[in-house]
Amino acid sequence: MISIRSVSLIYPNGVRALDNVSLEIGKGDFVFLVGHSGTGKSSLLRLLYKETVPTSGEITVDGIRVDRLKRGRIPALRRHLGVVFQDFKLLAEKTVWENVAFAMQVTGAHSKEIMREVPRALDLVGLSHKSRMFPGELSGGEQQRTAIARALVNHPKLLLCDEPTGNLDPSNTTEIMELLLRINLKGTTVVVATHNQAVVDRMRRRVVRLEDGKIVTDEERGYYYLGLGQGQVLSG
Amino acid sequence: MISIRSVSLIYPNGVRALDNVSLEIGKGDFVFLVGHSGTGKSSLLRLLYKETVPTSGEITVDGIRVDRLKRGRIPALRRHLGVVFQDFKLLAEKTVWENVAFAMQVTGAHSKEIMREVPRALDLVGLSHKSRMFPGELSGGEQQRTAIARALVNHPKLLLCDEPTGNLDPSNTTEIMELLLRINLKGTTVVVATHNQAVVDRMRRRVVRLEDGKIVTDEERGYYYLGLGQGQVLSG
Amino acid sequence: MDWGKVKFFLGEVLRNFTRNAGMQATAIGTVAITIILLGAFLFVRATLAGLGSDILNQIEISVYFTNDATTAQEDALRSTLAHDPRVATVQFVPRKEGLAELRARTNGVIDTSLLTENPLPDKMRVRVHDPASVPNVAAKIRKMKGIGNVVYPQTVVERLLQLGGVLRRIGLVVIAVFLLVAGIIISNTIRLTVFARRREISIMQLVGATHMYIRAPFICEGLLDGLAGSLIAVAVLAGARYMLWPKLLLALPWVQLNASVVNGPVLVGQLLLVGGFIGVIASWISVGRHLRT
Amino acid sequence: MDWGKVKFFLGEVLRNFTRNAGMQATAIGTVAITIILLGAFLFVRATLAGLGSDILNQIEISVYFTNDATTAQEDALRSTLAHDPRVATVQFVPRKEGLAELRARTNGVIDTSLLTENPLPDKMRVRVHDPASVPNVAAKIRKMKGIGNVVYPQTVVERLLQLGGVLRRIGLVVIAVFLLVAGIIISNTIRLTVFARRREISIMQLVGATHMYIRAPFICEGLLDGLAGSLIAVAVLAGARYMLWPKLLLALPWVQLNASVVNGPVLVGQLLLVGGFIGVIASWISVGRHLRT
Ligand SMILES: Nc1ncnc2c1ncn2[C@@H]1O[C@H](COP(=O)(O)OP(=O)(O)OP(=O)(O)O)[C@@H](O)[C@H]1O
Ligand SMILES: Nc1ncnc2c1ncn2[C@@H]1O[C@H](COP(=O)(O)OP(=O)(O)OP(=O)(O)O)[C@@H](O)[C@H]1O
Ligand SMILES: [Mg+2]
Ligand SMILES: [Mg+2]
Repeated sequence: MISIRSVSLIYPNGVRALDNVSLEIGKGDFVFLVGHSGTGKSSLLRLLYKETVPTSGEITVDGIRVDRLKRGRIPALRRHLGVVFQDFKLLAEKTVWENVAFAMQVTGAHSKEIMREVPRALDLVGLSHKSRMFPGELSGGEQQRTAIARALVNHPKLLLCDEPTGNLDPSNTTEIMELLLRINLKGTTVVVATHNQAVVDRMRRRVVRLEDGKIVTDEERGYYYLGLGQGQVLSG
Repeated sequence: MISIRSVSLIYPNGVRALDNVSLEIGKGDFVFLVGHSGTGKSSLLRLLYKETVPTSGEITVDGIRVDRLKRGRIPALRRHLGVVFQDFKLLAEKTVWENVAFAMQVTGAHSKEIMREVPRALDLVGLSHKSRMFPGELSGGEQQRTAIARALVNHPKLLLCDEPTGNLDPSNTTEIMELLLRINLKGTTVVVATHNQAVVDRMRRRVVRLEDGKIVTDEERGYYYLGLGQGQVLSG
Repeated sequence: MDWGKVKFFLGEVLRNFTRNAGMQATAIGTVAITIILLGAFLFVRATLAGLGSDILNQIEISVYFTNDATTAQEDALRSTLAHDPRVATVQFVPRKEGLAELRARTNGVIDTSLLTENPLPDKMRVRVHDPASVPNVAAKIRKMKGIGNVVYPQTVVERLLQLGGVLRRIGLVVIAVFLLVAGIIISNTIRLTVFARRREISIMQLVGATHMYIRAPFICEGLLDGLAGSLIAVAVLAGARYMLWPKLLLALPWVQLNASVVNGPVLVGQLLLVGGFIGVIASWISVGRHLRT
Repeated sequence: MDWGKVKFFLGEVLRNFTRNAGMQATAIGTVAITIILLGAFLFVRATLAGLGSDILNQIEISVYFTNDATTAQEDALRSTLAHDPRVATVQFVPRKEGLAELRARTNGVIDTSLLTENPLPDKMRVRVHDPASVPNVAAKIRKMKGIGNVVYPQTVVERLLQLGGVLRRIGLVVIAVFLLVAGIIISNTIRLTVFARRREISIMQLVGATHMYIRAPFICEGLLDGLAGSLIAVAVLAGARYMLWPKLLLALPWVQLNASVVNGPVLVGQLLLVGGFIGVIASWISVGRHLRT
């Protein structure tokens, strides 16, 4: 599904965010991306939907050479991905309902379909009762769940979640992670960049660990900390 | 330091965010505010620096009747508080350095003082090397730490932190919480709204629990979940 | 046809319009004011042009026959002029009347009782349709038989024609400048309204919206801004026209102000077109600016 | 004095200015264009006013003496007029010359050889300083002895005076409208630039900045926008003035265009003032709008 080959990314201001990163993620995988703050997790995700272009290296997503993709083809790529942005990126002038519906409208979906899918997605994240509110009228966690609903609504083949539970309480977090698991079981590839140790340690999935822009470990059933479950660190 | 008496808050759209809340926080206290997403934590904090006004009830902060405070006196109130906003609220057109310095400039601080304190605050959150960057060039966690530095730089008597570690990795989180503790030990009152179970459970401080806009418990040495340490919930 | 989509799109445009009411009002106000200026200028120009040609149309050629001119010669001139398409009117003034006229014109200063003989010849007054043809018509008359002197206010005609030409050229330049100015101001305004929403545009892109999809509502908005502004402008201009015109006629009763020189509906159409067109172009370009990611 | 603060403040203003370069350019461009319009209008108005008074100044009163007027009476008129402060020039035209003039004026149509006697009286040509005093001076002359007819182009004078009055009033109204228009357009533009940064303003407030503290840089920015726009406008106007003026003089050599009627430095000062003032006021008000939290 995703194939990243010796990708480096140097931002215009000279920061080397990614340094010769190579990574393969298969169809239907569920991958955690962990690492310190500012280590390049978001940058890596951004490359996949071409918000940024790599300084060097090759990126293939679902058979598409993203690094070479022409500008006119970018919308089509993005419509087949679901992205939960770290800063939500909700449209302030649209209601919750409209924000979620927007992701479907851009795909040219029929309005009947929209009327059916949007309430379903809002229901999944527990926001049906806030559908007519604007993002500015929501709590942090509600905004985050709106962003998650928007990423889900199109049933994307690939779901990229950047710190999707940073503003959610543990029970909400559990619900959302279970939701992601269910989606993953239906065949969607899921990549989650997260700092939530409890989530990573409980779920025991593939963990890709970044450090200073480099992938340092890639474990099949990993913990948040290298080889250690949560309890151990806490007691240490 | 803080005295909230039968405060209710109904937003213009009809949402009842707080329902007859009463709370006393003494000088030098360290208080966690916990509760589900959308339960009114941010709203409660917002009342303290008068971003919102209560529908009814009395609010006193440091001897000031905030609910009755005239508009012209609000800046003075806010300058004596440090606030870490849930959505950071950084000035996009100012660099990290300028964002932090701004909080001092508004107090009329002497430029020499600013030149001394800003680097110190940035150092405390580990961002000295990014001081010339703009918020848009920072990772989520770096933005959050900038917001924390800005809240700290004035040595406020009261520090309000709304989900200050949502975008930080566990080691960063630990550092920041230790920083808050140190500041608290110097006499600053600290109120932290958080979803981070690990932090709350490890620190064993006063925990005020909100549910549907009401305070349901207020424990002196509480856990994130009512009466339960983290391990117990995880195994349950 | 998915009517839901159409309904949604229109709803979208309307929502954007009302949710940014303050900004839209500012944009519409600016468009209105610019178009009012443009319209007022076009109107004044048309009126002045009408006034100028009125003055020029009053210019006449005085044809004096020689003292020995025959009636046949006079008739020949008359019929020639009658067949000349450039000529508007011809009036014969016998020498007797000519003297009376001269007397009246000099306000009785000339003491005609002192005259033993009438020093004036017969005369014909000729008016043409187009003042520019005065010199040619005069030259043609001069070549005929029995004609003594052919007189017209040569310098006046020349100067008025010259002035008219210069003013016409200046007028065209000013119109061009005005259109440009209106265009720049309106497009600047709409560009700023788009700029204020640059974040929204970039988010839409990240969600996978095509350039066209993002542009469409903005363009409709630009169109609405332009049309609404122009409509207000037209209303104000029409109001001013019907309020001020009678006052002007009263203040300057002797000026042949001719309101009909301005073709109302055409002008209204032009102004609406200018407003809407600039609105569309401006939002098209401004959105494009923020799409380059 | 904390020079660090001053340096910071100026740096702040400059940074805002350069970091929003595109937006500032748009604002400055709009201000410039508006001020160019305003300046061009003021200039044209001053020139036309000069032209109009030139035409009026050429109006003369023709004073015809009676045939039996004595030299003493003629001298009396001359000295009276010489002492009248309203009178500019006096020219005596003996009857003989008068006939030659008449002949010349009618282009030789009047056959003077047919005249046994000169039908014209002696005449005096009087010019006044202020065209408005023509009727009064004429009336005064009429009361003197030995005067036959006093003639001046009465309707022309009346009409020109009337027209001048109306145009002056229209001009004042148009200036007021223009100032208003310039003000609205400029302030709308600056309002939109502030609107685009409403989020910044609300954050500043939340950090504890006073209204004044938030306003100050915006106001300086408005001032800079206004002054920069006006400066560009002045440069363009000056360029146009020195490029187009000779062309106009060449195109209409007989028109007494008088460039000096426009006081350059004063106009420049006024335009700069208008631009800067509106910039300051506009940003003051617009920021205030977003401070109401
Ligand atoms: N737009 C940008 N321009 C310049 N530098 C950037 C930009 N975005 C990120 N960076 C820098 O690149 C590095 C990696 O950032 P990135 O956002 O990928 O980190 P991250 O792993 O997502 O961190 P976090 O967990 O805090 O979100 C950081 O040092 C950051 O300062
Ligand atoms: N500006 C607003 N206008 C209207 N309703 C609002 C506004 N802000 C918050 N609300 C509503 O008030 C309730 C409480 O919101 P608040 O932000 O206080 O929750 P919270 O406890 O901070 O949640 P979270 O943990 O998700 O940040 C929510 O239901 C929210 O939808
Ligand atoms: Mg990140
Ligand atoms: Mg909150």
